[in-house]
Amino acid sequence: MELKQLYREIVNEHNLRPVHKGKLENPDLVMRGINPSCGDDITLQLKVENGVITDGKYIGSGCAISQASVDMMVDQIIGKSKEDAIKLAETFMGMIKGDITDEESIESLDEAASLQDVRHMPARVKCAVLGWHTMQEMLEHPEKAVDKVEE
Amino acid sequence: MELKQLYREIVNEHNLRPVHKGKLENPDLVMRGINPSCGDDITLQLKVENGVITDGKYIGSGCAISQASVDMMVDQIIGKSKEDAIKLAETFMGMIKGDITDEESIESLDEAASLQDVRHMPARVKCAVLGWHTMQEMLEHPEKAVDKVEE
Amino acid sequence: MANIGDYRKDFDILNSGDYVYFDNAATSQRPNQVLDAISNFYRTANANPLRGLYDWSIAATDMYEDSRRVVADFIGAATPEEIIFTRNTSESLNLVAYSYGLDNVSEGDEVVISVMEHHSNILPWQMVCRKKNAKLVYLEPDEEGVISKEEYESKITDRTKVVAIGHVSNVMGVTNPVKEIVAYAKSKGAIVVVDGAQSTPHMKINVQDLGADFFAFSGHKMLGPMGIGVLYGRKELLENMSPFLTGGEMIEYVTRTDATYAELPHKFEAGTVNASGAVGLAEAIRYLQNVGFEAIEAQEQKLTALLMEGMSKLPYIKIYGSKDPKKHCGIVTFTIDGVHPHDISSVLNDDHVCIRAGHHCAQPLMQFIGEGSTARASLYFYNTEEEVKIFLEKLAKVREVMGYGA
Amino acid sequence: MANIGDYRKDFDILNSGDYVYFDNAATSQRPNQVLDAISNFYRTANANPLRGLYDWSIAATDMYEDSRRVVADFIGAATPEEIIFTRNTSESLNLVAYSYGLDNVSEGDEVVISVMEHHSNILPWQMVCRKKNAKLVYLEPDEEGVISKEEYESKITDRTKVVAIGHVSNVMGVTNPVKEIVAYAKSKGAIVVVDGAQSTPHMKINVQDLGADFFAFSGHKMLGPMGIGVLYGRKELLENMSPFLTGGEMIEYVTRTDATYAELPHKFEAGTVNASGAVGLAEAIRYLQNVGFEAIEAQEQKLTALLMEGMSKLPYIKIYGSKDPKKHCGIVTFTIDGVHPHDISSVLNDDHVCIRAGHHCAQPLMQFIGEGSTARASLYFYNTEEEVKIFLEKLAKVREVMGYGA
Ligand SMILES: Cc1ncc(COP(=O)(O)O)c(C=O)c1O
Ligand SMILES: Cc1ncc(COP(=O)(O)O)c(C=O)c1O
Repeated sequence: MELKQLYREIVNEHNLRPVHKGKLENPDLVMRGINPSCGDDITLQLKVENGVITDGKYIGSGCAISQASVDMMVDQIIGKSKEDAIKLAETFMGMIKGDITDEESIESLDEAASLQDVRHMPARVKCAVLGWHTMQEMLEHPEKAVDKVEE
Repeated sequence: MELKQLYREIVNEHNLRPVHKGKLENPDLVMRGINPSCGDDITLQLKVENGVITDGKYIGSGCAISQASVDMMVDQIIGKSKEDAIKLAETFMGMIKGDITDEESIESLDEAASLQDVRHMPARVKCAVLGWHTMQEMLEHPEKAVDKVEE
Repeated sequence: MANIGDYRKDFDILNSGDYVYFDNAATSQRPNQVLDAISNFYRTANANPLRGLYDWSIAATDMYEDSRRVVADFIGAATPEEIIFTRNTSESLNLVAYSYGLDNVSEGDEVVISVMEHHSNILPWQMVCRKKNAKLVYLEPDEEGVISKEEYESKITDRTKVVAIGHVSNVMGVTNPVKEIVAYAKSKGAIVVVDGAQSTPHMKINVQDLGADFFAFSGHKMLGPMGIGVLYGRKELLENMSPFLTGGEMIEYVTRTDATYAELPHKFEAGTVNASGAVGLAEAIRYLQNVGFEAIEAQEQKLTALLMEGMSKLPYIKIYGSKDPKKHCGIVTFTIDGVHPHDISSVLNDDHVCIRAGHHCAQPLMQFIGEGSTARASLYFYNTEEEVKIFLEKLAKVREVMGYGA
Repeated sequence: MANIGDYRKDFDILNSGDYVYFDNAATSQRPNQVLDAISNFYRTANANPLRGLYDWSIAATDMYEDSRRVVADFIGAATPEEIIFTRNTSESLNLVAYSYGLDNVSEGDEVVISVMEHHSNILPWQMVCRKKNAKLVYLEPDEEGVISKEEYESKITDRTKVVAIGHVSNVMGVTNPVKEIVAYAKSKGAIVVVDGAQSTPHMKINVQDLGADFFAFSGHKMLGPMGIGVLYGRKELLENMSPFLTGGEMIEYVTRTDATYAELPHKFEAGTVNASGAVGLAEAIRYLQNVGFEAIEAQEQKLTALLMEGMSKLPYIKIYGSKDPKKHCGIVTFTIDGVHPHDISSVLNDDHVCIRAGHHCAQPLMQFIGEGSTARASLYFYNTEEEVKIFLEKLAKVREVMGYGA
């Protein structure tokens, strides 16, 4: 897909009218992720009950791809177990890096699969994976996360 | 002149059967000159009376061009005033560097004029001028010279 | 006199498709003459310079040292020995920081730089100040990017040992008053290091007229190859500095415990030199001299004026630096309301328009102007009015592509 | 399989006249493929790598990073991040001395090198030892140039922090027992830096098999362009080292007072990279791989045997190092009774035979063998039997030219 088309059909919607942007009341896990080279900066907040992600939101700023990607991600992991969410993150990052190409895996990403073509734009790969990487890090190493958003 | 011809016709004679090589009894001025890159190493010894160079010799080792050049030089400066010797050194170095090209000046160098073609061999320039440079330095800065050969 | 448009044919890459290359401040393109000079060196005279006693090595040495003379002339150095070949501006500035800075800056001293510096003229001085317990002082510009007289006269003091300043900012495009700063710094006993990476490609430089003690620039930003840069230093200073990189070619004697060093400029050029790079740079200089800096400036100013005029019609665009196109050195840095600079650049790339987006290796300046990132279009003399038109056309569509309606 | 002689047609300079080029240890010649790869980079993908979001910069980045992978594969590195592009071997070794040496060698420690080292592997360690009040210890070879087990086991001790050793001597041609030295040094807790400038062009290298902690080499000695070199370092070591040159490309965040650094390998590559140089080096590596090291070694050994056999018939010639031509890596260093090496080289040049004369940037070795200067003929796979014959013929006349009768 041409990049302009990707923006028009998918990215803009999430970037301009995000569903999960904002502050979460009493989050269990909070972690900030930054891309130094472009200044993308998100703070992901999750509620986790009995190993299941029950709610999630993010705040921050950055390019449309980073923002849209994290918005899609949150959409997708709410209701999933920690393990499934981590697996999705691995699939997503594998897809963007070009290591995972089988359709079935990619379809499991649902709407986020549309970011597949970012793999041809190495400089944007970091933008696309920022949210996913932060989520994985936070779930695998909860001890590195905090439990509220820094003011 | 082809280099091989220069060696055959002029340089070898001075290099293999030098006239002024050896130790001078009671020299007035002694100075060592070295070319780090090729290891040419000469020690020039002069006797100077009333501003006139009355005798000279050198010891040392190095390539044929350095040795022949200093041998010719000593030949030429014996009997000359310090000023004239310095002037010759300037002429010689000017010729080798290509700055002095007029025939009259070059002829004043007598046999040493034959080294003129060394100017096309930049790596050998230092060899050819070693003796001359040492002589000039010693006459212009007698305070830097010593009065006997180090053992 | 040749028409400025005639030079474009020498740049194969510019004629190979429909790309508009407006990232010249990052690196320029190279004309065939430069590429041919490099190949020609390898095909006819290739040997290790400086060491050999045979024809090829002598030829290689001559070509290398001739290149040094061409560079010396080009920037008005007093002698070729004041020209040291490095890899790029960054290495040149590191050399000064390590060899001059560490030996001449002491506890309590100050090093003055500006907030507009490229990281390559910041980090080496942070290192010096950290190691020496000295203070790093920042000059700040006004809105238009200008460092005022009051600003530098208040910050350069008797405690200042080094002033390190960019000649032209790679973000604002502004030319700093280097000559005046040098004069003032000298009166305070400080030496001045000028980062000429962005000025040298665009204007006639005379280091003696500027009064610079050190002047650094890169070949790749001025039609030369990658991998070759220059450090000019005043002979007297260079002579008293200890070497930086050590190894082959820069010595006189080496014993097991010690070494003495070769004369300038070799003292600062350790190991096998990049002779082909120097030869390519010299050819680039000849090319630029043939075009002529008057023609170069005229073309750049014309294009910049068109560019800024066109952009000023788009109300959601903000341009940084001076309002006067003549004061941009071909560099126009901007933002679009609501669109991240990386998205601008990506969208424009879809239309084959190449610009830069990001912090431009000048994060302290970004912090100062309060932007994490900006977009930058930068021109060179081989760019055309037609390209400016295409750029403006595509730029006007970016917000729409990003979902802001028509 | 191609005939080894077939490759010579790719080297324009070797076919351009009647010169016999036997100074390959100083720098090799480059095949057209390498020159074309460089031009091709500039003509199709030239942009500043690593920073751009547009096609050309992405292509330039890909070509640059692909080159890194080619190098990593070529020397058996575990990952491409372990490959740092530098200008040459000298810079690579300086990087290790400054960044690893200064931080890890302390007062009373020892650094062990050999008396056969090139100046580039001596001076940086003299600097470290001087600054740190450490002791520089020299390994000495026997007559044939061999460093014995007793020698290195007696000099590498618990006090040794760094062993820095040439893989192949550029004077003796001897291959040092690096793998054994590494194993012993490790048992004593020292790290080992290998100067591979003379080995990499001639034999298959596997840094992991050698066990080297650092391994340095130059592109220009192995068909690559000037201005590009490599430092391999074990990831774990590189990760813990502080940066050396600082500036653009090697940072993450920069504030007015501080900076954090980019990940490997960028942490050690400040400023605009020499992408064309890396691309040229990668092409050189592909060329060498295509020829194959078996064929390269076979040809070099055949020629060296012929050369040494011919020289041994001239009783006034002394050859240094091993009597076995196989142990010379194409390097034959010699002297002629009564003729200064510079005169040998100049006389041979009159016959268009190019060899080196001097101290070969190895003065401590010259002092050790008691010669101020020696002559050196050094071969590469593109040399021919015919050339060896011409060399021997001309060599046999040198003494006569120098006045020694027939
Ligand atoms: C053994 C050895 N080490 C180091 C070097 C230095 O290499 P470079 O001059 O490319 O830095 C050389 C070649 O000159 C060499 O032969
Ligand atoms: C003002 C300025 N200084 C320094 C540099 C660094 O130049 P290089 O990357 O060639 O070392 C640049 C370009 O990137 C620059 O624009």
